[in-house]
Amino acid sequence: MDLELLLFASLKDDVGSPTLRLTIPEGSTVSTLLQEIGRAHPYLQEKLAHVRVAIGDEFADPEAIISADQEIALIPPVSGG
Amino acid sequence: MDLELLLFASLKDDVGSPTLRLTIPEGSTVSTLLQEIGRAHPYLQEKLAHVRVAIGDEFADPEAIISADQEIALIPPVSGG
Amino acid sequence: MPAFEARLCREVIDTEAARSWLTDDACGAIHLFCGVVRDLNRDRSVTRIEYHAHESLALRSLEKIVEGLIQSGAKKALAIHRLGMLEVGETSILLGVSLPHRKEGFALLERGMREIKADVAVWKHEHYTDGPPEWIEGS
Amino acid sequence: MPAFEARLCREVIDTEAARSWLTDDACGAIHLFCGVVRDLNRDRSVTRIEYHAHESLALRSLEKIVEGLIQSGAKKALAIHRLGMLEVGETSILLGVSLPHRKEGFALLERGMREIKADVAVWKHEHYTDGPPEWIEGS
Repeated sequence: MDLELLLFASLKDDVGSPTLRLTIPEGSTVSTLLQEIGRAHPYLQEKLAHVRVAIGDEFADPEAIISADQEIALIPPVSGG
Repeated sequence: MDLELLLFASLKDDVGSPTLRLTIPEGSTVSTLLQEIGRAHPYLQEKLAHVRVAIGDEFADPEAIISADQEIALIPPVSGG
Repeated sequence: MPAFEARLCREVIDTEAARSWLTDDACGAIHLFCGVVRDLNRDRSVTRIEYHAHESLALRSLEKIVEGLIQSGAKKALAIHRLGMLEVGETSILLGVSLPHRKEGFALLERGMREIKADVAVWKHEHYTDGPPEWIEGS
Repeated sequence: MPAFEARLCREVIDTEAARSWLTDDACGAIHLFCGVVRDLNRDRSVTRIEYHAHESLALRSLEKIVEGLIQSGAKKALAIHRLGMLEVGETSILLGVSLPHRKEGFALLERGMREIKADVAVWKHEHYTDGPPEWIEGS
């Protein structure tokens, strides 16, 4: 399935775009998604170790199953407050 | 020496006046002052156990010497804040 | 430049003005506590509270307390105690500190309030829906 | 009636308005914390900070945090995070709780701020007197 991931903070600058397109197998989990991003974009690998994935307005567990109709975002360590 | 003590809160109501006149020996300490008040006004005795004495804008130690030209106040347990 | 201020006042305490006084370019944390008149005390229904003070003594104690907060690491410290008749919901005491980082601020405010409750010569004269007003002594 | 509210905003945060929202006749204690832009971070001179968010995610996290404070004893809880460009001295986050008594409030605010720093999807883009702006990640 084709995904368009939302990017934030330095990830957005690194990729040079607010979104990242990626194709992953149907039924992939969140942790598979992160592996696939690292494989497709090796220069992101180091940062991905500290990235959480959000599906809609909730953080997702590593085992959560991804589906293409959801809003999926890569969340670097936050610095608000 | 003759003193006019400032009274606050329930002490003022008990005495029925914002001040209390009292004569004590020259060179008396704060703790002597409290004893003398209790002797002169036995109905205040119980409350005096919880009363602090202020001289000017500072709380006074029990051994502090009283002099007649100071502003002396009886301070019941406070309840501000 | 560490700075502290203690005030007694008879007007409504403005929280925004206090926050503004506490602003410091080097501080990332401003902590404020407001003590507020509430409608119930010791199971009695409270309509309003009149605050009385030994003013010079109360002000001096309040000054020492905020100065102590500065000595313990606050960059700025402000205490304002209101006197006179207050309605339910109004601020009777505002204590605030600002610091570079927030971590120590919570404990500083807590300590400052404990000291205010113990040592500042102010007394509540509580008014009730039933019966005459009473002096509160000790807390 | 326990009540909580979380907001993201792009205007100046008014401390007095927040205190007013938190007022409750049964509460004698209102605790407020303001996180403020300061002029120095990691030894660099900061001129201003732009706050960016994943807005729906950040708002949901903020809501859960203030709801958690209510479940732990606050009568009211309010969190407002500002977004966009902020000058030194401006409030980026306001967290407030009101309770009948002050005792538990200090720890509740401290916990709420820790949770906000850990989980709310907001990032600082810091601007400096020297060199280009940088993203801050983690705190």
